[in-house]
Amino acid sequence: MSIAANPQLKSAEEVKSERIYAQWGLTDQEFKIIENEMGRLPNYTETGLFSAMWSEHASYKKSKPILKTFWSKNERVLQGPGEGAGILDIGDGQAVVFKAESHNHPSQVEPYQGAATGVGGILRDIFSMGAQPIAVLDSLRFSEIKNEQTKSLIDGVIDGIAGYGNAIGIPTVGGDVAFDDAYEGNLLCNVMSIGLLDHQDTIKVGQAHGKDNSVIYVGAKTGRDGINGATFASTEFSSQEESQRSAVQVGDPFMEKLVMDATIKAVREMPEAVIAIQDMGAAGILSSSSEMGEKGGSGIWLDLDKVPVREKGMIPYELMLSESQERMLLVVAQGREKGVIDLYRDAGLDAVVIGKVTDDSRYRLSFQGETVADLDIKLLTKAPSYKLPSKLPVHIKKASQQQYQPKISNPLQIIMQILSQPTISSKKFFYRHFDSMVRTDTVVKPGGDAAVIRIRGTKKALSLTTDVNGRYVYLDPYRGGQMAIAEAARNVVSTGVLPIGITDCLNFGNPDNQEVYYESEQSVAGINNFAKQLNTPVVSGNVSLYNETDNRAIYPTPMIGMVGLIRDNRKITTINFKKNGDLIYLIGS
Amino acid sequence: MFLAKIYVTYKPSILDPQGEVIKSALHRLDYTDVNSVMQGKYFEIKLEAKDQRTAAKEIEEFSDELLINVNMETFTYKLSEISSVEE
Amino acid sequence: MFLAKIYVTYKPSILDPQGEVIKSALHRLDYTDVNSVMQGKYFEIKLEAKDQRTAAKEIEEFSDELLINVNMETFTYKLSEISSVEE
Amino acid sequence: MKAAVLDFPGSNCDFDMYYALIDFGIDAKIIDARQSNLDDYDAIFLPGGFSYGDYLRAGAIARFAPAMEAVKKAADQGRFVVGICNGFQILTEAGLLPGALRMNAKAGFICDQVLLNVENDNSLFTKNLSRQQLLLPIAHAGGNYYADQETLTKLHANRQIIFTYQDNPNGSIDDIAGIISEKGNVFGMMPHPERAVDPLLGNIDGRPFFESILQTSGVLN
Ligand SMILES: Nc1ncnc2c1ncn2[C@@H]1O[C@H](COP(=O)(O)OP(=O)(O)O)[C@@H](O)[C@H]1O
Repeated sequence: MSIAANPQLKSAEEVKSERIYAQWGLTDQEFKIIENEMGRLPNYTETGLFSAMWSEHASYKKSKPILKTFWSKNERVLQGPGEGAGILDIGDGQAVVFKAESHNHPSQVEPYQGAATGVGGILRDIFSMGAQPIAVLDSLRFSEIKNEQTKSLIDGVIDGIAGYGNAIGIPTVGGDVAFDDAYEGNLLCNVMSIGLLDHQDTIKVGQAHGKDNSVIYVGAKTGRDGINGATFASTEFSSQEESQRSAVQVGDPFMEKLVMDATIKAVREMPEAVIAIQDMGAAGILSSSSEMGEKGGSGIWLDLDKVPVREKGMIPYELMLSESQERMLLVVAQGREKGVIDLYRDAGLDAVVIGKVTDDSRYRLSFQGETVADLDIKLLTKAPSYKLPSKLPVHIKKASQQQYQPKISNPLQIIMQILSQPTISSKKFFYRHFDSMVRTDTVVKPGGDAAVIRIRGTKKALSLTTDVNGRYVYLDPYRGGQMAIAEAARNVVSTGVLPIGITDCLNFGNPDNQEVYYESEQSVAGINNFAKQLNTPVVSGNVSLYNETDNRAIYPTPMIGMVGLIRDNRKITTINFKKNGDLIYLIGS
Repeated sequence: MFLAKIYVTYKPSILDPQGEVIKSALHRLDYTDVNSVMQGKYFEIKLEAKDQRTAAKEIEEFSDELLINVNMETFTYKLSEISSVEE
Repeated sequence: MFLAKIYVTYKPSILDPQGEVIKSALHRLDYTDVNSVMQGKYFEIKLEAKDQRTAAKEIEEFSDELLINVNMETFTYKLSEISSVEE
Repeated sequence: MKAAVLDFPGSNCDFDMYYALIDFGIDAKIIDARQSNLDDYDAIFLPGGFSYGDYLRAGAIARFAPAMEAVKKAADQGRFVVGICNGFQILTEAGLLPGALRMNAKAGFICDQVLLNVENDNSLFTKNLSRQQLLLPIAHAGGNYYADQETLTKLHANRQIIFTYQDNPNGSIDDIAGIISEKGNVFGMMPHPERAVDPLLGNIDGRPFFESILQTSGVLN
């Protein structure tokens, strides 16, 4: 085997002796595992591939032990965690597809584009399963609004979500937003999307099968944007470091609309030709191709000279790790390529065969006629996972020994103060920037407890909400987790709808901090406990760790996105009082 | 009174989706000689300042602070003194 | 190869809402010396043409046709020859 | 009545318009704007969305789509041409309606419902409206209508202004929300009547608009 030696790049020996791998986030121990398993030193490109695939963002190496505990099976579940998105059966051959994603760090650095590409990414997760996206929700956390800087962060994030969602024509129908100094320097931008599959038999999952089937690249050209985005998302923030800005990617909702419509059309018109689809998110071509290969029990060979590029002179490391937006990877049955390529070309999009599925479980890359990487695909995609130690946070221990009695002297004044809190007051100022009505299916618009979207052609409707109160979780992770589910369920039930499933975004600080790890473990246990009781399985989700600035963690914020189903849309209820003389009941304890 | 003409453009490696779409539109209109299109912003700003140096300093400051997005954009500018009547 | 720098602005009689918004933002940031802000568009377009005159003609044509809305905008431009390597 | 709903790359209210038309029993089809023959259609609808990403200016690139020649022909022949939101922007860019649409005076996209006054209830599009005001959804970032003084004088004199905003959301000159062409068969407005036809969605103020078109085209009578 010849691994091309690029004179500009460090040699394999230099990668090791100069600890280049450490700059990319791999530990000494991880590098040793790689070296041992491979039986040789990884070269520059290969080391780059490992650093991205073994980052927390791509591998969940530190959160996996926790994620495994999620309860995610019941009679409705067609697809649980592990794919682009989760899928639930909603009867009549239809299914609902949903998932949440975080784009916290990109949005902190570049609010507009960070939030916009967050929306773009979650939509790709949905339509890569073959589903038509029907709604977006967003869950946001900012510091208290004190200065122009916070205001411009908020404006940027809101405009970014609006700019992308409105243009692509998927309504942003709900979400939640709260303000607390715990999110100073580390805002949270979580987006959830919901899609509809009309025929369950056209579900596409990202599994590359069948020797010699083609790997096809579609969508925007690859540039140097967001190189190292995956490793970037997996490290803490320091307010000093300007260099982190290299991770900025620009979204192009126009391009994505073309990609979305063409992809859904391809799945509907050529279901046997399109074998698998995956969007290129973090670690772009690399993670999409290697994960598809590994999940399908196959190997992958890619010819990097075929990748459509926007910039000149990109090296394999850059081509593989680029996070240029609006790109997808398809596996297409051998002999059926032309039909699929023509369909994308007709929409004005690049569609190019860049490689093949193999049966040897290797992950191989060729560039300028030489093999530049040759790895065991399982080794590449299966980072070692860590069970980290945890310990009861000191602040909880202290709090449990204290008693706090609120002193209320002037209730009216206090009520007014509460109502004037940005976290409590109306969010119309934000959601009026979102097109919540496009597609003309929005029955209950933003401003209620949950949004309701009808399913055209049926009497069915879906209720959607996102919720969590980070302060509760901070004070009691287990009960805080339970309460996030309870709040989401109350919101769905308030629209007259039965909750059927959950997605989540687990936003926490640095997991190496034992107190933070405790918070993650306990809150997920609480979520799990309540999810089971409500029969709402957790079918998808996302983890965002290292939400810290200058060593201060955010409140543990496991955002819950909940979906409900109602069979008769005449029974949907809304929040407003209807007429004079109606009685008001208080229910619960 | 000073007049600043400020030109804002994307940094070279940043994707310019507008430029690409405008280029294709020009090609469809048979302007196939067009090789590349970059769209940026252009500002004309009039301001009072005690001298050219002060004006320049102020312009550089607020351009960085407000007019451009330092993550993705850069700017150049031209500054000239104008009589207040032109206003 | 030619490089055209094209500046598009609203006609003087037309209120530029974005300019006004930016002016107030600058005032809020304490740049109270700023008297007026006009926001326009800026294009850098590279094109092949057999000579400068042909390039100029083409630019004027497509600017009127596509780049500006003649109801409310005008443009000026600067044209220079560049070597193809700069591309 | 046969209606075409044009689908430009980036249009996103094409299906909404299609479903609304179907609901009124109109024989509607979504037609790719790269097609250049629309001779078969009595009415052509340009829907909302972000044609070509709204890059450069909303509607600026769409006006060169092949279908636009056919739209001009239809307009000349006196057939109905209706542009909603982005469709309105395209019609002004194409010169089929006077004036232009700028970015909203207060920057940003607005999605809301607004009250409109019916300024002319004798146009082809409002003849049978029997209402003085309508509550209709808006969803746009560039709905700030502009026309020079001369054009405005003409618009008023010819009664080409069909709808005005009661509480101007975007800075439009003279509160203009919707206008017709001099001949009266081309109509454009920023608000979305197609989003207000289904009782389940809580607003049916768009219905009289479609009913009026149907009646003037002679189908209901
Ligand atoms: N970021 C957002 N995006 C879209 N809609 C939002 C957002 N934040 C709040 N909303 C809307 O406002 C409603 C009330 O918001 P909030 O007061 O945060 O919710 P809750 O009543 O669940 O605490 C939400 O149900 C939603 O419809």
